[in-house]
Amino acid sequence: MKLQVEIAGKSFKNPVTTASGTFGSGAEYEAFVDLAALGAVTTKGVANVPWAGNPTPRLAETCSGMLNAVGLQNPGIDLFCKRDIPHLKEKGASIIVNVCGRTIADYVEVVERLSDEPVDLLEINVSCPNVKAGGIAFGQNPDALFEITKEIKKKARQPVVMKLSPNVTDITEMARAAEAAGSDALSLINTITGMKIDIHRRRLLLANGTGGLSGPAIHPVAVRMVYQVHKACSLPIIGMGGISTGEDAIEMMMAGASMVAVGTANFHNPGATMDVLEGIKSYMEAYNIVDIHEIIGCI
Amino acid sequence: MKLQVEIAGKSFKNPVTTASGTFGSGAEYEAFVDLAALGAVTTKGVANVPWAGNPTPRLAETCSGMLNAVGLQNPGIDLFCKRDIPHLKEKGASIIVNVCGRTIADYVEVVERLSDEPVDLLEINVSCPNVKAGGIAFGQNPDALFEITKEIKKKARQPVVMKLSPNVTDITEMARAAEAAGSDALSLINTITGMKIDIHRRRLLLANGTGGLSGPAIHPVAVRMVYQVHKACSLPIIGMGGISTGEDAIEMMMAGASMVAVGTANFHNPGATMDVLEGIKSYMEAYNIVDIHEIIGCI
Amino acid sequence: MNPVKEKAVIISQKRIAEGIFDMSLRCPGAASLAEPGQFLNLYCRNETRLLPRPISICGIDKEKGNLRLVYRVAGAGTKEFSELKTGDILDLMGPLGHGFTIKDKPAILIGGGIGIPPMLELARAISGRKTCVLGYRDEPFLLEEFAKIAPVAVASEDGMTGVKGTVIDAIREKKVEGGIIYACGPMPMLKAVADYAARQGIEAQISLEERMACGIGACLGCICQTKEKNHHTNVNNSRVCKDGPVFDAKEVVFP
Amino acid sequence: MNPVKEKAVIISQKRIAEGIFDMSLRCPGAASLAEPGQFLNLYCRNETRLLPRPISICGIDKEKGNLRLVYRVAGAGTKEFSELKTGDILDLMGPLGHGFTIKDKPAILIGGGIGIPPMLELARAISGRKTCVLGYRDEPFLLEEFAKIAPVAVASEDGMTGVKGTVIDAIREKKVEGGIIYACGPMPMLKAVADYAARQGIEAQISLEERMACGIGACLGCICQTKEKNHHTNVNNSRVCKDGPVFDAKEVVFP
Ligand SMILES: Cc1cc2nc3c(=O)[nH]c(=O)nc-3n(C[C@H](O)[C@H](O)[C@H](O)COP(=O)(O)OP(=O)(O)OC[C@H]3O[C@@H](n4cnc5c(N)ncnc54)[C@H](O)[C@@H]3O)c2cc1C
Ligand SMILES: Cc1cc2nc3c(=O)[nH]c(=O)nc-3n(C[C@H](O)[C@H](O)[C@H](O)COP(=O)(O)OP(=O)(O)OC[C@H]3O[C@@H](n4cnc5c(N)ncnc54)[C@H](O)[C@@H]3O)c2cc1C
Ligand SMILES: Cc1cc2nc3c(=O)[nH]c(=O)nc-3n(C[C@H](O)[C@H](O)[C@H](O)COP(=O)(O)O)c2cc1C
Ligand SMILES: Cc1cc2nc3c(=O)[nH]c(=O)nc-3n(C[C@H](O)[C@H](O)[C@H](O)COP(=O)(O)O)c2cc1C
Ligand code: FES
Ligand code: FES
Repeated sequence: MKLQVEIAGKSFKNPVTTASGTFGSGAEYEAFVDLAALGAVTTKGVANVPWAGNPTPRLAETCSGMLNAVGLQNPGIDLFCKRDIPHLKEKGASIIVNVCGRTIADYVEVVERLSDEPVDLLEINVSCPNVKAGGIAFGQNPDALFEITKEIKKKARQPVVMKLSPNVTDITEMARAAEAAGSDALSLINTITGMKIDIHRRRLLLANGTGGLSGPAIHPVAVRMVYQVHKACSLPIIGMGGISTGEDAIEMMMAGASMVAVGTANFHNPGATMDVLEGIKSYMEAYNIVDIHEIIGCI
Repeated sequence: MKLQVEIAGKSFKNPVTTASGTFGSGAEYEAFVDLAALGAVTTKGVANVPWAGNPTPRLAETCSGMLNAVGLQNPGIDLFCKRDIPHLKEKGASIIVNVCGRTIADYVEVVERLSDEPVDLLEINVSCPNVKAGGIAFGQNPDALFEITKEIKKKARQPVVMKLSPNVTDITEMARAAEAAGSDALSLINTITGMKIDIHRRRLLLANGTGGLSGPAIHPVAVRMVYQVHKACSLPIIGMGGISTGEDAIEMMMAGASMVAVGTANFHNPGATMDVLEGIKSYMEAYNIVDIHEIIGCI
Repeated sequence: MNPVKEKAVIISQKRIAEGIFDMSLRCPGAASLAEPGQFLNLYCRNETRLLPRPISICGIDKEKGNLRLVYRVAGAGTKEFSELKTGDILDLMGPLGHGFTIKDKPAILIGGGIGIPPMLELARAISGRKTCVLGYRDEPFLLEEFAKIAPVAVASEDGMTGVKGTVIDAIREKKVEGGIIYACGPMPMLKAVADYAARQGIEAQISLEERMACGIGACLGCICQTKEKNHHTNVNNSRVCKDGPVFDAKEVVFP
Repeated sequence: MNPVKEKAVIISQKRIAEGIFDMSLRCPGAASLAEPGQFLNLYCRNETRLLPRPISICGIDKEKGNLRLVYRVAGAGTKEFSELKTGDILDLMGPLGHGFTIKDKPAILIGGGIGIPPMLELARAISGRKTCVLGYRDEPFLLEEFAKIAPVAVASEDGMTGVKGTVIDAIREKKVEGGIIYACGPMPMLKAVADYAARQGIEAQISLEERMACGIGACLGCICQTKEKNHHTNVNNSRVCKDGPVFDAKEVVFP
């Protein structure tokens, strides 16, 4: 059975990675998952300097979903390169680094800093809804997305994967802007902006007001967007949004994803990534599929 | 306990109505619900002429949600006026008529046809994602929304409630366009576009390809949009999206809705509207709230 | 008659073939109204599954207030039902839809696969001459019960039981005759039955299946196309849950 | 020590006060590693609820492989747990977090409301001189068990049990003395305890609460602000689930 997939010339032993921000830098999950058995570990968004993120409460539960407003807390690129990359390499993991920033210069700085690091892909988070300045605008405006993609591409030594926000009228317009600017692949979807109110205390539950909705609740929206983007442009796709079983992953791959990321499911089941991988294998066995490429975008 | 609310000068005995398309024209639910006990019955979208809608399958289940692609099948305004309005009136129900169309002229025709009918509000569905021609464009483009709202307002004898689509980058832009064009109230949210793939048959599950996601899964998105719209403009709001308990309704009203609509929940529980109403009352009792207005937009 | 929403008590449940379960429920409200060809909406306990599952009524015992369902585990919802034990509670709504209309003519009852169960109660209800034609993919079920009520012709895809082939093959081979057909089964079978009945010039009442949400005619999710305009919908679509699930085969436009 | 994911068996469960439940679990893996002040993540059966519920360990029996939890029904998840019966299975992960660090000094153990349970196992684990100060809103629970282990001072908001007022009122009125404070309870209480300890010039270890997702330090959902930069996060935030839940009160910036 061939599980190996390629994204922008980089090859991964299987199509299962982690959704940025839900898996730390991998170390936290080592008690449950052999990091080397994953297609790749996608790390929490990292900026040029440390960010403290939003005040708490940062989390809320919703029906078959959750809201987060972590606000991209991160230790900054220096500590990340010194501590997290070597650790992941030591464990034998392939690495996708998720990059965040407030300005184009911030992003470019991080990307340049990663030039000589053993990183497979750069996933650029222009879509986090929890950052008030910068961030969100890039992901919701095709011109801004084009601009930032172009600047990042000028400096990036590794392939660039622009991560798209679902909070747009037309996701294909965004995908085409990223493609036109030279993005090597796309990753989608980030969280959908939501809100929860504590009706007993009569106040917004999250300190940030709004948060990003993730989990099985958003899976049908993610599948739709991956499908639309796959039809609208020719870049490879890392698909995510509510994947918690092998079947969810197969669905996402049929819609057009070459690789899938498991996010919120890790919180419910720390071994979710491995369960998804096993589920993909079972499906392939049941249907006599010898190469995972037979199902990618097969619809 | 005062449950009575007003929308655009029309008064309703309580804030609970039905979400268009989930409750037929009311008659189907009479075994379970006294229609006169509802704030109002909102009827299935009706066009100037009968529509056959989409092929089947039209429905799919998702995690805490469902997709529908009914495609606005409806018997046309003539039969609707002859049969459904008199029946609802006989049962003592207040009536909100949901109007759909392919062109502005279609909508205006329906609205004119309703001029002398005993209808409380006209809810204009410019947001159904299942109609390929016309419909969707109005709901995703502020200029088109302004235009259609203005034309409808010219002819409408009853207050006009524009129903907004959540499939937009900025819901407040849409709300302001509708307000500027003279809409008397707003209703939100319609369904979020989603997709499901039958991985065993390797095909899109819905005949239409995409469908509209509704149910508890989308509640946090609906609350967020109602909150944003409530802050961004001064029109009264009918809030909907995943409401299945009194607490969900209270949350929506705190976010800014003057009235709430129960949709998908009716399928799981045909008495859902009454359960929501009872839940609202229990909450008010528990917190000694004498007038429902104390909680509308209280956040 | 208005359907009722009821908390049914599981009286018994057993597996009668690979993946096929036979469940009896105490639900006096629904049972008192039930007729052959109608169905129930069963609600899942798992709250991530919002939509009720429509299952045809396979047996009616009005005196005891019991209904019997025979169903195949097709996905997560039916899997959940199959794990219920005697004494467990199952929320349901029913009876729903418009069942078979029994006519005073020699009857051919045709059931295919999981469309076989509803024919059992119908067979009991028809007092006149009748022959049952049952088509299985492989392992047969309910066969003995049918055999007690009426002559039975059997077809199976694998040829292990009865005629190898379809129910139409069995009708031909066994020279089954009658003045009316009642049928339930997969769409291709129903289409073949409709064609057969048309050629024979006899009436066929067929029971259709479609994905449903409300089950009571409100959501318009479950339509089938019809040759004539439906008086309620005012278009050439009928609601399987309300106008059906049983239709005159001549009315239906097959997809 | 790595936490384990385990299917625990409910050994017993009883209601010990209005809305407060006392549950014993067989979970040898987690029990063998558990220390006072650590917590477990309990998973809900209802699949609409994705996030695990963090509950502090109230009792540890390493020999039997049992853990004891005492919790308040606060919402749908804890309600679900309260309905579990002996023999039922509960998925959990643990032990999680960094518990209390027992120092060889006369101890004051302070518990407020549903922060009281974790102090019980700590009281057992401290062999030296100790006094417990327990603050209730109204109905007391676990009081007798504490009384068997150490002298207890009680405060209650309604004044029905012990001193009317807060745990600080009880400490003052009962002249409780010690060289270190261990505390768990609501934020305002912990803030008062921190201030009290600072004024007394003694160490206070306080156990914090925050909404959690992963429970193992990965998601950064559950932070508290700290005066110093945390070595892991590289900002002035520590993770309550991993760096805590027990912190030196001097480190914490109260919101
Ligand atoms: C009028 C009617 C009578 C039926 N009678 C029987 C019966 O007596 N015995 C029996 O075994 N089956 C019967 N079915 C089919 C049965 O409803 C489905 O097998 C069942 O709903 C599958 O649910 P699931 O959760 O196991 O599968 P899933 O595939 O997980 O279900 C997902 C969704 O799709 C719907 N769905 C899936 N398959 C079907 C289907 N074939 N028809 C309608 N909806 C479907 C489900 O209701 C649910 O909403 C009947 C269907 C209809 C419409
Ligand atoms: C480290 C730690 C130890 C705890 N120990 C105990 C204990 O021993 N006994 C006890 O009764 N309670 C304890 N709590 C609080 C307990 O976790 C919550 O009461 C519980 O999660 C509520 O879940 P629910 O589904 O009943 O409520 P809901 O309000 O329906 O929960 C919704 C979501 O909010 C979270 N949440 C709600 N309240 C809290 C809270 N106070 N703290 C953290 N998350 C919350 C839930 O985990 C869930 O994700 C502890 C909390 C933490 C962080
Ligand atoms: C707690 C949390 C933190 C996240 N942090 C990031 C982040 O740093 N960068 C990013 O691009 N996406 C982030 N995301 C979004 C996820 O990577 C993913 O796109 C989204 O959650 C949808 O996948 P899921 O439904 O499987 O969780 C975060 C999501 C969660 C739940
Ligand atoms: C089966 C179905 C049919 C619908 N038909 C219409 C319609 O005709 N017109 C309309 O404006 N909205 C229609 N909607 C959208 C609902 O009115 C509502 O906006 C949406 O479902 C969100 O609410 P809910 O989550 O409570 O269902 C339909 C929804 C469903 C599920
Ligand atoms: S299921 Fe709603 S109309 Fe048939
Ligand atoms: S709960 Fe995830 S870091 Fe603490």
